[in-house]
Amino acid sequence: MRAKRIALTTALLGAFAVCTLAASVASAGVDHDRPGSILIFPKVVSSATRDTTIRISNTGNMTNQVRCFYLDGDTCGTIDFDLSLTKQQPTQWDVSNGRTVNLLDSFGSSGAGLDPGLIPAQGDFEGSVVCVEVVDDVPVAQNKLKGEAIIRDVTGGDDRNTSAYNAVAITSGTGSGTSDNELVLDGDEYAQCDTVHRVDFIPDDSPGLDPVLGETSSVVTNVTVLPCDLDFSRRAPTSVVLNATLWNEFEVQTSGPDTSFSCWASFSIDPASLNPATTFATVEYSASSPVVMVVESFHSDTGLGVSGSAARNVHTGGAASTSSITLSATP
Amino acid sequence: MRTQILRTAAIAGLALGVGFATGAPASAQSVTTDEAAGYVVFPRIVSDANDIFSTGTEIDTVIQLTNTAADPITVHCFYINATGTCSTGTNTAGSPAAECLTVEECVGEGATCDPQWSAADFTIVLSPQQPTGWVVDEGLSVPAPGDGAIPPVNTDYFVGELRCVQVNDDADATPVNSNDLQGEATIYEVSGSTVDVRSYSATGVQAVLEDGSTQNNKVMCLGGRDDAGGDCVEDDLGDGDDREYAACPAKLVVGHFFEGAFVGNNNSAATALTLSPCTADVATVEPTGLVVQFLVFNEFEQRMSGATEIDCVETVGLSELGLVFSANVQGTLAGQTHLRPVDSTGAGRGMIGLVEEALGGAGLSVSHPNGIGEGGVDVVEYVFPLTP
Amino acid sequence: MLKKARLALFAGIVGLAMGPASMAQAQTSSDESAAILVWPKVVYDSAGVLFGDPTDTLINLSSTATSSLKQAHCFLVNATAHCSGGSGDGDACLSSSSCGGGTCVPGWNEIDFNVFITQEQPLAWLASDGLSMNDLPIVGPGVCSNSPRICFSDVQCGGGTCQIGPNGQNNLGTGVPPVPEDPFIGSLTCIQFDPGQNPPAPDQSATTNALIGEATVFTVPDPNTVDGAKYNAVGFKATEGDGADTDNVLELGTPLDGAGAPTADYDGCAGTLIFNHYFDGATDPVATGGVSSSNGETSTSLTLVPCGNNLLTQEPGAVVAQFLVFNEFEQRFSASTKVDCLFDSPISNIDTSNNARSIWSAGVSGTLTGQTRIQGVGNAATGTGLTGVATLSIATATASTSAAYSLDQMGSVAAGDLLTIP
Amino acid sequence: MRGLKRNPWLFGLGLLAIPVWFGGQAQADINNDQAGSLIIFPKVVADGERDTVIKITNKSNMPAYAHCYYTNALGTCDLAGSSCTDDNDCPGTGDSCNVLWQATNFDIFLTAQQPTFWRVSTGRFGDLLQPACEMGGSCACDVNGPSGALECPGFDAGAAGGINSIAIAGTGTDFFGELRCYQTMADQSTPLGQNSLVGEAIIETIASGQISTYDAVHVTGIDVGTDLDLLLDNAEYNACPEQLIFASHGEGASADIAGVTTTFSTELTLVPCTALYNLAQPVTASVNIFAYDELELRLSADGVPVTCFSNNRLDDPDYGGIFDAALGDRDYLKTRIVVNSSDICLTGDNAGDPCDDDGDCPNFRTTDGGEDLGCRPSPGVVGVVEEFYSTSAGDSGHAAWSLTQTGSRQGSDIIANPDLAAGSLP
Repeated sequence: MRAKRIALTTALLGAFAVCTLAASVASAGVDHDRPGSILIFPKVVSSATRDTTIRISNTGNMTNQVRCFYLDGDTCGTIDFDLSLTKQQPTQWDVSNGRTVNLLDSFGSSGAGLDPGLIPAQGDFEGSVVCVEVVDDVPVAQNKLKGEAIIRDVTGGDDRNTSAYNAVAITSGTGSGTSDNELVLDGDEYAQCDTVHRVDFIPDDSPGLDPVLGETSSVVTNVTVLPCDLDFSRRAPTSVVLNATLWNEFEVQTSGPDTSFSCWASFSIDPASLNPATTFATVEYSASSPVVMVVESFHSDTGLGVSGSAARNVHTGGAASTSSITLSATP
Repeated sequence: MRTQILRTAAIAGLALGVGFATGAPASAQSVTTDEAAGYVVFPRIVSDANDIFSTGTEIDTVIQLTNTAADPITVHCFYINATGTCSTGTNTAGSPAAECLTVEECVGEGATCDPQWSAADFTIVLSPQQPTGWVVDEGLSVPAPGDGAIPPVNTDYFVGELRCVQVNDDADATPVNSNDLQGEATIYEVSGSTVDVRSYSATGVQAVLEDGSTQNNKVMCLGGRDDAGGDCVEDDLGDGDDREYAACPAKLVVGHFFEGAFVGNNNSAATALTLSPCTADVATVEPTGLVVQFLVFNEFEQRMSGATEIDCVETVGLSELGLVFSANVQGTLAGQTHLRPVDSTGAGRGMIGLVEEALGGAGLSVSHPNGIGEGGVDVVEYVFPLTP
Repeated sequence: MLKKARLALFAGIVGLAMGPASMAQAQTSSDESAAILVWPKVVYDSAGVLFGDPTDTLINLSSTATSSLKQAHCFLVNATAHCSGGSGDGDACLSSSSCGGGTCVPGWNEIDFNVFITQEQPLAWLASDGLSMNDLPIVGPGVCSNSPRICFSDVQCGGGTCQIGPNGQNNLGTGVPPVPEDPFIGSLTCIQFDPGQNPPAPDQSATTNALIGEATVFTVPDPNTVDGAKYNAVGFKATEGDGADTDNVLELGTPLDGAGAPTADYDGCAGTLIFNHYFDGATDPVATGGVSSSNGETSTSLTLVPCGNNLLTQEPGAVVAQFLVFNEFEQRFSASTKVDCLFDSPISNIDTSNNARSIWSAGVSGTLTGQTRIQGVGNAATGTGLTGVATLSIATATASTSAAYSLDQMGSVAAGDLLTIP
Repeated sequence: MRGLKRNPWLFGLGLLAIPVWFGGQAQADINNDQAGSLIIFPKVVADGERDTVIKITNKSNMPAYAHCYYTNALGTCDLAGSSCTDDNDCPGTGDSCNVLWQATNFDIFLTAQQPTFWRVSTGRFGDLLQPACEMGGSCACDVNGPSGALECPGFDAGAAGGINSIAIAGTGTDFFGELRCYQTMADQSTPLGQNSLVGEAIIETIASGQISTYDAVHVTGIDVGTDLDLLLDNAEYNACPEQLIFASHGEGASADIAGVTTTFSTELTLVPCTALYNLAQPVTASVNIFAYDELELRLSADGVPVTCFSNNRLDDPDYGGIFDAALGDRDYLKTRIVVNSSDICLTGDNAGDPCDDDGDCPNFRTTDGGEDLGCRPSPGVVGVVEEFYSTSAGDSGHAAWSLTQTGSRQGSDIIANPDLAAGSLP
């Protein structure tokens, strides 16, 4: 009756003994350069033209159980799934396909290797992924997670809109970590996020503006922002206001339009207030509450009608502040 | 000294270069790609604006450098040129500097492609909050109220790095204890039909003190402090903060696809690793040699290892480091590699780097490795003004 | 005339207000996890020989345990009757009328099997297929606990253990046979066992009452139409903490303690079953007025099984079911019939083989809907408790559509029931 | 004859008998298969394509009065104009579903042991002279010309008592929502814990005649007060469950049923236990939904809102694809619906927001019975599941069944009724 289904389990979800978890001493931080206990991929896209491959590695020598959340930028709804990474195990999945659990995936295929867990597919998606180290659904910080997101161009044409960025890694704070579903990012339980971010960019309105592509070109710099105050248990979107202060190469300071959003936002930098616009400029966003950001610039040759993209992490301005991430309860 | 410039499909870059002052109690200062710093390194600068070897692709790099302080700052920078040159003085392009990627670009019997390591420095002034930027092939005259001139890279085909230090003034150029620099690099590869772009944040090495005071010499101790003789020695961060800069990490961890893995819609993966020793003796223009051990883990959590040697900043394709990086050997798409310098010739052992990934048909991207642990003491020494 | 009838009826009923039936809420339930599950109606008829259209039943069994492997020890009761003598000798039958002169003799035999179900796991199988080794979801290979080596057993792990299943639990040991006949009608009873005991015994631990079940009876009148009638299995909760019931006699509801709670192994069977229904032959109200459909007459079939059984001596429970039927004029009729192992019949054939003259016929009761209360009586050692399920069908232009629903339950059988297992 | 109800003698008798009745009620959880003083029909459809027949029986030997509320959750898409119950039902992006959440209420009266039924779209006409069916003839309702209500043999359940009048009004053919009835005293308003109502619903697809039946959710009265607030807190009435569980096919799974390839799709209907009829204001509950497959692997959707009435197929965007059968060949799933129990403001300016105390809920309302509707545990939910089968020729049969319940929320769900006498009905 049932299609023969060799759905073989990965026993790894508990295969290697989970040793006692001594949170290794690591300096507290929210950045892109160190393994952490919370990984945030602010910009995750799955559409007709682009897909995202998420790569997570356990840099520790103990099994690391992880609870991951897809946060939909439109509805602010979240779904979550569980991963179990053995020591030093890297894993990856395409957001559009998710990943199943089948030990007999063929050698070299996208499912080859110890499947970390069942990962749902997200066909038409724009939002973030947040992953938290846990033990049996209880947050316990090992600070061993590292991640990258590769947003791939899937058109197969001449566009090269492929970019990569490092996941924001939040380490445990100076305290003893948490044991409930409310992760307080106050420097004690977990490191604090920042409210000030600076982005160097090429403004999108002076003629012939891409310094390499010349006359027939345009550059659009897209900023993706996710508040560090997240409540997955109630779909309660956090409202944030971003004040923008811009400087052009002549050091002329202007104030850009405020950007207010709730839950998640992805917008292009508005250079209109630059006076005048110069080839290079910088913008400082001051947020009403702590956020994490990633930037992706799209460089187009309007003559050829093709574009290329490049993403990178955003500099923080040293104004850390407290926020909290509330996970949904489990049965 | 082996300078490897990948000619294969352009490589998307993953910045490799972040080490951290960890292990010690929470150190406010670190080697970071997302905070302002007093010393920034752009480990991967590539320029071939005129496609001198007729590959069909023009390559260029745009540097952005911004003063995040409310006061003007003076910045002293060094281009370090690691481009290979033909021993016979002649290359297939006939370019004056006879640049080469491999011996194939050299003309003449017995020719060899010898890596070089030379520095060219310049000093600029950035006004408060002033952003600036330039195409490395063209250089720039910093617009008022900033000041200073940035020369173009000194060879038609250029591979190397850029290091910039916040200094006291443009006459003396001694490092100061401040962290106000923020930088990004964007590498363009433009062919007849495609525009491919990848960008990374410069790696900042933060000064421990932030009082703006001028340091006592041009010997920058990363993870250490000056001794009486002006050399760098070990320093325990907790004892009075006389350590000058954060230490480079003890090892780097890179996430990557294995070579030839088919990702997404059959995009074949190829990854290039750029490693730049933290230690740099620009005074004597002596390259820093490091032996680097790598441990490679696949998704079956099987482990393989190997080692390589780098002489100064070097970009190497994972496929050139051995079959351990081949998807046909490892059998899975994703891999994790730990890189640890195991041998040093007396110099420090920290590294800064970049990971560039090419997905055939999809494009290029760059991201950072993570740094783990705290390395030893690294030294960056330069002389200014250069005695003619 | 009507006025007097209603007054009398009303006055008469008041007298009943003080009736004996204990108003305690029934303890069996069809919407809570339990330790014993009963699926009263399991049918399979590939060619529609017995039930008119090709029929099959999908059985769902799920665990609500959050941390441990559970075992369900199940008994599939085959109650298919066969013709004795006559031209249809040996054929399956529902009534003697189809035996060509022979008589339709009820049958009763049972097959038992084990299902090992892991924590939170949903399992399902079609009665016609059962569950073979190839259908089991968690049977390996696993991975050695001490190295990333794929394995089927500990031997291959050199000292480590071969971990099959995400939490080290797997379905090995499970085997569900297909139903033994085509056509087939019967019932299924599963009892939660504790696999940790040696030998496994009925589970009275703190994590008992971890099974839930449903069944969907599919009828396929033509290749383009699949009709389903789904109902929840009836559950008997184990009274936790009473220690493992190592003897093979499972007490359902006897005796009761002072507060009316059973001190026996399991909650009691319902004292009274109540079900709302259309009287047979009533015209579907959705075929009348408003936006109407072309469908026509309704018919309801009732399936009853005794709560108690002696599976050791292969003696089925035998209960006399007494029915009180009320129509919408509050007029009351009554009837009774014998439930021997399994009773399945259109309600208008409970009291007669002539549907039109049955008290469950709309023409006799006078209204479209009614209420039937069922109580078991008798002196069988296995007890007088009954449980069951009702199935409504509506004749449409092309075929008939069906839907199943649970019987409402009230009170519990004072004397309790006994389920004896091998 | 219907005047009988107003006869003081009988009225008095009715009251006399009631107090004797309710001692010694053993407490049972909220359930689907035992009688209750409050019955909830979570899914009632009368939208022109499907219709519903409600069957209620008074299982006691005493008459039973009840007050009922239809809540219509069928709205229209602002841009597309089509019918919807939430935004995801509206085609295209940026469209939203405009729902009025209209609650219409009516009374029913059942004599001892009386079963009754009515068809939701047409309602039922009260005519005691409607002849009983005869043996050999058909037994069907007639259509009352002017009103379109069905005239059927037997005492109707209308409380109006008039002959030749609408006993139970029809909703017409654009209704999709829920029905709730609570037992009352003869005044048809004061709550009464008689625990004698048993209900079932039959949902029928008009064109094909396919039917689904499910048992109503029965809430047992324990110690029912006389104020108009029904507290489902295991003291006055049984509390709603902490978790609801159901097993289903993976959404879009298919199997060979008696030789026919059948594809399965499941529709989940949830309604909050709390209802504020005195304020005509929708209440939002929040649930976390966990889907386990045969490999025990778990995917979950967090904080899914249930505003007044939620009716979605399992491939609805709100569930984020966690039920998708194609992901890893998931034929069978078991789903836990866990009620989010943190405190929220039930009414006031911050309705729906988390809170610590009433101070966080400015301008919260209070019921006529004096119950504060400020910072309270998030409402519980009850519901029903319906499964749809399709073959290569298109949609075919369907079947509904009750959700399994575990745990009992000590949370204080409340059904706040308006004071009918004070005419404060919205």
